[in-house]
Amino acid sequence: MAMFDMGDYGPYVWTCFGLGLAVLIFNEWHARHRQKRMFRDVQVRVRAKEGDE
Amino acid sequence: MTHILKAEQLSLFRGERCLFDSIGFALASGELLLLRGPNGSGKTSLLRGLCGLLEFEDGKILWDDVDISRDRQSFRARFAWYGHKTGFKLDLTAEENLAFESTLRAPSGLAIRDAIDRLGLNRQRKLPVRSLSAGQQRRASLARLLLSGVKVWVIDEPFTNLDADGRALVEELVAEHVAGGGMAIVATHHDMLAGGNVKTLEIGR
Amino acid sequence: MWTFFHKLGSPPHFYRLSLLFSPWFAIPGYLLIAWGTYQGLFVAPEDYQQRDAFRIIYVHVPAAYLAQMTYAIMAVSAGIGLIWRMKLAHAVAAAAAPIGASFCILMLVTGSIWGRPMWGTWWEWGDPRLMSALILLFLYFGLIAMRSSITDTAKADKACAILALVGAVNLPIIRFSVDWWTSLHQSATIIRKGGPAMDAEMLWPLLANLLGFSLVFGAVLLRRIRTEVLYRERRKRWVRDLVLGDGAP
Amino acid sequence: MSGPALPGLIDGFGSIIRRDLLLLWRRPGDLLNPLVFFIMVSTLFPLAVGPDAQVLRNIGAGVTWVAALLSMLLSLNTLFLTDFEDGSLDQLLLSPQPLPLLALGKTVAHWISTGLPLVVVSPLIVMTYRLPSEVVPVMMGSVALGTASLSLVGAIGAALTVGLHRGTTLLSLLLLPLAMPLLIFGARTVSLAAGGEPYAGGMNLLAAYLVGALALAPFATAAALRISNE
Repeated sequence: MAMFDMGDYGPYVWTCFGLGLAVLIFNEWHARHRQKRMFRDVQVRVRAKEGDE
Repeated sequence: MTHILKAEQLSLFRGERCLFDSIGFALASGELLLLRGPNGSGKTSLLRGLCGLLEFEDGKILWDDVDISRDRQSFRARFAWYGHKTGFKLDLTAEENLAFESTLRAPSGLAIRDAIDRLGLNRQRKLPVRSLSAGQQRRASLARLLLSGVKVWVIDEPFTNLDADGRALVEELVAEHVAGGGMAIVATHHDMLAGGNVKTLEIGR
Repeated sequence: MWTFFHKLGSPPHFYRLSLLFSPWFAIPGYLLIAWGTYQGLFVAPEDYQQRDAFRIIYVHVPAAYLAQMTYAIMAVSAGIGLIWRMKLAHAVAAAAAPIGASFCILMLVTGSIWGRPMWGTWWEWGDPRLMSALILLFLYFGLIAMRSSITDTAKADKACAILALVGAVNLPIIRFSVDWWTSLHQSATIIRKGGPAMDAEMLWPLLANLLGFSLVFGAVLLRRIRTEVLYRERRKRWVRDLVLGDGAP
Repeated sequence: MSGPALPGLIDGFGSIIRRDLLLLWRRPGDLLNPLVFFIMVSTLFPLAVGPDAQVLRNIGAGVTWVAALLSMLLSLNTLFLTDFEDGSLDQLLLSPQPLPLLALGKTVAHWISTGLPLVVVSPLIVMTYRLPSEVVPVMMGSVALGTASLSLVGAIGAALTVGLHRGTTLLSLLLLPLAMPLLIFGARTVSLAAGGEPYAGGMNLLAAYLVGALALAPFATAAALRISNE
């Protein structure tokens, strides 16, 4: 338990690492999310253009 | 000496819309180019691009077969732009506005007074532009073309807000300029005849 | 060399290349972070001065490093985009800004959390690093706002490039001014954060996390660039083939 | 290829300053607004923090600079906007004159119309905030240097945001972080002088910033103008 308590610094340390993890996950997720959206977006556009011709 | 203005493969996109794609033309001294096309076909953008006010997505412009992107600065000196906006400060008189501009450009054209006389604005000369009618303001900004004495006039919809003899005046000025070995590129729905040597460019169909 | 860059500059080529390389950034990156974090949390001995609180640097320092690195990348690519009119460079700048902002926020928050036990306050106005980090974050916000307020991509690229360069010129001045400011009124005595004086068990995890974060950053950046390229090239044939073909992202 | 002979560069530079000042002369209201704003903001603070002389003495320098920064900021968004709207910006961009020089000209005019008045009234703060009267020259000098730099750097932001939707908010978002060094240098210099400490360092920093801004800002402004006027 002392390992997680870290001499009363535990809360600070663990929040920081938690936040670090959160930011990493968020970046990864957001990048993928935007990419998927954009891909579909462009797909729709291209299809629409093909429709014209 | 006669010059040649060439435009090749010009294309421009605005956001999603493709205004025009790979259009081109060649214009020699003493020729008038009429630019035609429905509203929103990018006439104004094309003209602004020719003056160097905006960049084309693609294509190039040649002056006597020299790519202008080599030396935009001195190329600008050959263009006079007459657009929807008068480009005048409303709180200054037409004379003051023109005097200011002639200090920026080489004053190789008419003298300010003569130009103003020519446009029949002698009486309004000392009035702030704000107090002129829309038509008079348009007329006044025509003087810019006369003052600049530059080779190429780029004119966007010159007839809006102009009465019959105002239009006649524009036609007359353009015709003179072209006859005097100048070039003019005019976007308009009306027909203009400048001594017969008129080219037409249709865009956006 | 130049031809290589030229080839890299061609969007379809870059797209294919980055698809190829992304995993080589992501996988080792995450592994390194996992190892470094474990070591940092449980193996590394506690600092004689800061006790266990020093372990925060294993998050804080990489974040700080990347927050500034990203701005540098952005400014350089903005310059390249302006001078050589290289579309891809603008795409890089556009892709980098949000990531940089995220790391800048992480750096600020972890920094202030670290400050709570060390200085007894969440926010020490006297600390020049916190201040210049805050201003850096403002610069990021400005860039993001600028881009989002211009609809035409080409125009937004050029405008943001100028802004990024102006910011890059100002950053050292800002840094200096803040230092000068704090040097004049007695700022809270700042306990040294790690540094080369650390012993090996402390240092290796830090280096691992630094490298790991950078690699992961690279992977995310590449993905975002691909997204930008896809949008910017949407009228081109290769994109058409890509999206109509099976090529899922 | 060489264009027709140009009028001297200085002519263009001088004439745009003359034009903008003439415009100002025609509608002097524009001259007053930033001034009044500056005075109002500086009266807000005593109301907010209370009339305690000691407190006022401490915040005087900061107040001056925050107020100056804000009033410069407010005046900046119109720097190129009117030219953009009436189309005279088109003519400026098309003139064969080097655009950075014209941009510099407009910036100088802007400083004369907004920065200079602030310099003139800044002693008011010294008096009303109970700062020692020896500070007056330092105050005026630092405000002069600082506002000049603000005009130069601000012109870049103004050029970037001209014609943009909700430009003013964006402008302040872009400029405030860039302006912080000036705020720090200026306020610190004044409060050092007020404390009877050596302040030359701050003055030199302000001067150095101004020199740098003079050398670089006009080019950035010119480039920004070409982009935003597309």
